[in-house]
Amino acid sequence: MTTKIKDVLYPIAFAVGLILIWEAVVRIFDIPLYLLPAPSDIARVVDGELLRNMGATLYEAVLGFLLANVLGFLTAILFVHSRPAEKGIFPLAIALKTTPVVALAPLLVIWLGTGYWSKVAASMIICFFPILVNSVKGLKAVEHEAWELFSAYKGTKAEIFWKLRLPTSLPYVLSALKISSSLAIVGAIVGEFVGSNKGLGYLVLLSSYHLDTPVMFSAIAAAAVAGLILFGIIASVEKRVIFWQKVDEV
Amino acid sequence: MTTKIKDVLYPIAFAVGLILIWEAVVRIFDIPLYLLPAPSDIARVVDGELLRNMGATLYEAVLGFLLANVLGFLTAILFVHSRPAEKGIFPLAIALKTTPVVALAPLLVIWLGTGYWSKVAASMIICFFPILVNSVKGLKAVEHEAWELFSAYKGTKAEIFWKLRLPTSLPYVLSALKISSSLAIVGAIVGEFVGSNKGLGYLVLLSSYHLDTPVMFSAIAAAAVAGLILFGIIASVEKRVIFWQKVDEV
Amino acid sequence: GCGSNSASNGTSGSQAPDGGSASSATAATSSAASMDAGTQKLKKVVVRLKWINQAQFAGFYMAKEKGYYKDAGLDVDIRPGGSDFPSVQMVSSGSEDFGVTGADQILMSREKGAPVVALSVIYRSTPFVLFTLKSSGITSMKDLEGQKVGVKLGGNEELTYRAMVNKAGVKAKSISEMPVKFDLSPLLTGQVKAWPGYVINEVIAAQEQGEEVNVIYPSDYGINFYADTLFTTEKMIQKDPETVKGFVQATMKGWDYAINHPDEAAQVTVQFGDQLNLEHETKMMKASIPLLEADKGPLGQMEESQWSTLQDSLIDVGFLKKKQDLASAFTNEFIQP
Amino acid sequence: MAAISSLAGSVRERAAGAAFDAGGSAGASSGAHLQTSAISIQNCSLTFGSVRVLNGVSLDVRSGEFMSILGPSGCGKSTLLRLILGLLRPDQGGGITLHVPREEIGIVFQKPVLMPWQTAIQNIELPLNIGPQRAKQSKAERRERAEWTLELVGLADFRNHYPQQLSGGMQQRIAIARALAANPSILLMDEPFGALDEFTREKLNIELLRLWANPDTKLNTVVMVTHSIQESVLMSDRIVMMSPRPANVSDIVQVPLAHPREAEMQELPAFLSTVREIRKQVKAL
Amino acid sequence: MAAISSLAGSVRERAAGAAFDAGGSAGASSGAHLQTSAISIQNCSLTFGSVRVLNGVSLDVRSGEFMSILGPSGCGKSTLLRLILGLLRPDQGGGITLHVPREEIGIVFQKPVLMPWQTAIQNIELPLNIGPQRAKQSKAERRERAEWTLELVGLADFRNHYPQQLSGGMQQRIAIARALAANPSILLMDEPFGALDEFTREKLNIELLRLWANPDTKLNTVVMVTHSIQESVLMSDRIVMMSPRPANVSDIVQVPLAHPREAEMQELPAFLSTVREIRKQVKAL
Ligand SMILES: Nc1ncnc2c1ncn2[C@@H]1O[C@H](COP(=O)(O)OP(=O)(O)OP(=O)(O)O)[C@@H](O)[C@H]1O
Ligand SMILES: Nc1ncnc2c1ncn2[C@@H]1O[C@H](COP(=O)(O)OP(=O)(O)OP(=O)(O)O)[C@@H](O)[C@H]1O
Ligand SMILES: Cc1ncc(C[n+]2csc(CCO)c2C)c(N)n1
Ligand SMILES: [Mg+2]
Ligand SMILES: [Mg+2]
Repeated sequence: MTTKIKDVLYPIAFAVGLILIWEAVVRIFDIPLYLLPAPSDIARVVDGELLRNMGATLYEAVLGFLLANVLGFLTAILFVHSRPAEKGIFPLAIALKTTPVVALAPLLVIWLGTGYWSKVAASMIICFFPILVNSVKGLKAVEHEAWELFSAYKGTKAEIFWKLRLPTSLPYVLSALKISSSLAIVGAIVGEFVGSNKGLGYLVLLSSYHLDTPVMFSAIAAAAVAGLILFGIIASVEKRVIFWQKVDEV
Repeated sequence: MTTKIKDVLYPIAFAVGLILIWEAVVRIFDIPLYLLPAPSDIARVVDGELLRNMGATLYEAVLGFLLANVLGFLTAILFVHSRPAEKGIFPLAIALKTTPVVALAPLLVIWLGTGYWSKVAASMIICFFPILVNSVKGLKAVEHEAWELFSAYKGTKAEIFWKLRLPTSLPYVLSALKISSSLAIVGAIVGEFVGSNKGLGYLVLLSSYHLDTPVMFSAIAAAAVAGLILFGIIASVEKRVIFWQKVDEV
Repeated sequence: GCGSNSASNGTSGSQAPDGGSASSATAATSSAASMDAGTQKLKKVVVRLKWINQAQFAGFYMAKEKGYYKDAGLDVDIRPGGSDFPSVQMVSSGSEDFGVTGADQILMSREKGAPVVALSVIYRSTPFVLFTLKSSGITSMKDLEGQKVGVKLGGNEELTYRAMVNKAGVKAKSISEMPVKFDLSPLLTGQVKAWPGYVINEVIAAQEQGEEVNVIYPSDYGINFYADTLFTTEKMIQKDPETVKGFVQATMKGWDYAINHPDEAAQVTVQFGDQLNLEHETKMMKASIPLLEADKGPLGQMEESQWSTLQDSLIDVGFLKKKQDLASAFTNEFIQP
Repeated sequence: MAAISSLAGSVRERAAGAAFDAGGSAGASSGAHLQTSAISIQNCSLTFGSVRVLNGVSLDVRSGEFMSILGPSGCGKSTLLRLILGLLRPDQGGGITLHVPREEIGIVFQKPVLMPWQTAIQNIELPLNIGPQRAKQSKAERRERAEWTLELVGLADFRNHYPQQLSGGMQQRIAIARALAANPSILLMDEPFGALDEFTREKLNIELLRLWANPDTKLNTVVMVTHSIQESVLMSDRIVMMSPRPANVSDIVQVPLAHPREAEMQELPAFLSTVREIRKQVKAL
Repeated sequence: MAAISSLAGSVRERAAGAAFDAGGSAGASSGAHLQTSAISIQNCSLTFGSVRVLNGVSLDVRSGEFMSILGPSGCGKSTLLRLILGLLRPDQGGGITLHVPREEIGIVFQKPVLMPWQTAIQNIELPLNIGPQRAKQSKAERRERAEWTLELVGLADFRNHYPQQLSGGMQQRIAIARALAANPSILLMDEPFGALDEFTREKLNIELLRLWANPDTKLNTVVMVTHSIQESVLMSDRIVMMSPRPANVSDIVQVPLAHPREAEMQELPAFLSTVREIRKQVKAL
């Protein structure tokens, strides 16, 4: 077997094995459906409804993700070019970072209502810090000698930004995007928990009220899949954009 | 002014400024308490009760954090020494990573009850992936030539592990610890949301039911402080442990 | 049943001295369990409430406080529930013994194969209402047409709301629904015009914020779904009917006491809960009394007709796929001494 | 504050053949030959924190000369070049005068410092595309110029390779090509050939000397830091020897070889005796 | 599969003074002098993916000799050392025979490869604390041995410094000390002196030769990769010249200088003519 084939076969074999064991355990011990559904029970409830809700969550998550990343990167640029801004705001940003969005979600609903925006905002808040922190790191990761090279040739601030800082920061930025791709989904779901009538978060809650554990599991699985989709997209973008670096697989 | 003093003064000045503006806005526009309490309203409700709840959350978070890190690091050691284990399980671990704990929390309560353990478990799950991913990266970050050196002198597997892999992985491990220090608090709070009668998550919910917004804000602030405390501890440990590296400030 | 009867007599008449009803009830239960109580250790049981600790569950606290549970040979651990808290799962999985939840949950759980049985109802007249700010001028379901209404999706609240809409014959499509949780501010800020909540809790909370409110009662539209029922599993009933009986009766005795001593009940409640406000709990306790309908026969007794109209509504809105056997979904047998 | 002034106008005259005047040793000739000076360093000291790296260095780089700087590792050679470029400022009392415009100075750092996201040719073009250089040439001209220097360092086949696809030596050659592309009149080089094997090194040594002698290029003055005594003797007119930290100019050795230099000159007695003399001095430090 | 066998027993006899027998050029002497061989490389090829790096290299390292390997950058010199150490395996058909136990071979890599979490002295002790070496000496003995080699490379004052507090040259000296600490009978070195300035380099060259000649140390045979022709002539008995990739031994040059070597020998006609001859050959490659 070549390594490539192994790379695909091993996880599939392992996943299939796990699922079979799960199915067997549920059947042999006759575990009630409402406690732990078998994989087959979960597969049975996957339908267009689930996909529609997944779509809604993805929409909110992607919107929050994009806004947070644009805003976070711009803030990072500000920080890198203004020492007082960085010194003054960055420590607060780190303090804010430790504030759980879950705790903020009810406030967001009060302020922004139960429409898309409260979920988008939850998603934004959760995605904002990774991109801010990594962008600042990345924009500062410029090799001292490279900076000297640009200075020696009298490159302008703008040239240093576009031709040096920006490309240097890309690996850091993309690593942040990979981190926050799954956080974006978490944010949207947290927002949905507080008040919504669609999305995977709503589905999880609803199915928990109705004791419909298979649907609940299918929604959780859909959340994982949504996260993987976003992650996969970013990872493939990363391969193209930072072609000059060997990229981590995680 | 020396840079050191500036480093402390800037964020304090900025924070004080923000708080004053907040206070002023709330008073001038006469914003109702239940929408946005003024900082003075929030300060007024800080009491022993808040600290007690913060203590409960910190306890759960620290326990989950410790367990997750021990477990995650051991798993990483397994992965690094067994290719099939790594190839088979790691991709699944990444898929699982995108599963939002918030969605799992109700299940945890069903399985583990409403005591400490469901919160500890939520905390564990959320902390597990950063440590796993970073430990695997770190244990593999061994320079090829260093490995060759050990091989040339016929170092045993155990020696390579203790004298080479382990120290090499430390910067990665500590960076994961810093990431998950605030995640641990999030996990505990998410667990508390589902069912508990103490902790900051409980306080946030309770105050939201009672429309006691100042208490809610005080609980959120306490969560941020709890996160900062954990983060600070890890950061100071980091400085000691990886003395040979200049450590990022974030 | 004499114990409960004497209690309800107490309430319906002028304020009887506490001693009378309470002591007679104590005598009744303790005689049933007297042989064990002294010699045997107390049996540990857990009851999972539907919501956080508050006067909504005053009867449980009083039963514990006054030693009724102990007299029944029980050491009861009263645990609060919460938002999205799956108390039915906790009880049906066997990790806890008793629970409080809506009657709708009982039927839905049974359909999903969780064999739970309702043992008694707490509020015979549902505390659930829709309410609006007085300034909105909305006083009936009809007025809601064209308005934005808060809806608590998924549970008892949604069901009751939909049944009210149907019964009132208003155009459901013209009402725009906004999913809400338990935070009242969307109503206070005018984001929604009507709010679903308990008359004993949210309505009072709104009033405490200085708002005057109009209340739209389900009963005005002929609807009364049991919102809080005490339940356990079929297995528990089979295995240990004595404990079930002892627990139900002690609880109802606790309620009886609370009805007669609302101020004391509120005080005890505050001890059980965290950061509770005595004034609010006293109001809640006093508002609870009429809903318990102590004058309508033994406290906690359920009526088949209520269950079957609930079942019809559940099927109507699609929460329930097929009819359940109501006879096994609830029983009044443990209320009788 | 230190004064850094720049006298405009590039000095084009070439001191053809080495000046064989003896006794060019020790001490600063600062300000003495202003008409033929390219760079004047006057009494420059530099302190990092509490570590004094340079200790009152005075040095005059003559226009048209090839000067090498030799000195023990860590003595401050790179620091001196940074001072000339204005990337560091001397401590109070020191001054640097450039007698050509600042943008006519090219630099090869000790490390290649290539942009990993740019191909070889793009890296070479970099200085042409930034700062004041940008406006001077059209896009096509800039590209052409870059192609020419790429060929000069013998890497035309690697035009579209990224730095990480090149060996250390190739990367350093790209860095040299980049410096030459900007058509400098003064070239500062910090151990540019350290990463190369002897043969490639010698080839590039000779190539650089040709370029320096070629009147078609603006290149006129070279200051090269090296740790090879052989190389310094083979290539330069004058060799500046620096003492260990805190560094100073301990001696300036005049190389008694004619131009143009050839690899074979390494067997001439004059070459060998100069190498021997310098080696003796190095040991004495 | 390639056969890698190890004939036990260390060979202690020293070929005192260089063997002046002429014509030791080109071609493999594999298996010919088995009794005096330290390492025999027989017909080793090595291919990375589709790139053939070594092309049927046969080479016999004689017990007691100092051998240098010269070759263009990227030709496979480091790869050859890795092959000897068993860190890489030759393609089918090739074989390597070690005539001393594997653990008596010391190695200095091209990079210092120090553990940043260990002090200078701890880094030097490292090979003594792992593998079969560990059991051989007591803790105190190991420490003593490390101290001795630390002094040998002139860094006793930096005993408790961490690698990142040392300059590149100092780091490389620690790496050399580490290799010597394990008391090897064969020492493989991959451009060990590349990062050093000429003076330090020469000092360490002579120090290494002393150590090699000193009968108190086990050190008997040295194989050194270098890119300095001068250094190779100054230090070694035989110089192996490798062709560009796919590499082969293109010539083996016998150095006509007596032992013990001195820095001053660099001016002897024999030295100069050997350097000249090698330089000519390098250019012809
Ligand atoms: N930014 C800095 N901060 C503090 N010390 C510095 C800094 N840059 C250089 N030094 C110190 O200044 C001294 C001179 O450094 P420099 O790089 O100029 O040496 P060099 O002569 O170029 O050495 P080499 O031959 O190894 O390149 C060194 O001891 C170094 O430790
Ligand atoms: N692991 C590897 N995978 C693929 N190619 C390799 C690998 N290691 C070395 N090479 C290639 O093998 C060739 C020889 O490398 P090696 O390091 O042995 O050269 P060298 O002679 O030591 O060069 P230098 O003098 O620059 O150190 C190089 O072209 C290199 O690109
Ligand atoms: C599982 C579950 N949790 C909470 C509620 C709602 N609820 C129960 S009691 C009460 C009054 C407190 O304000 C409210 C709002 C529910 N129906 N089901
Ligand atoms: Mg330098
Ligand atoms: Mg090499």
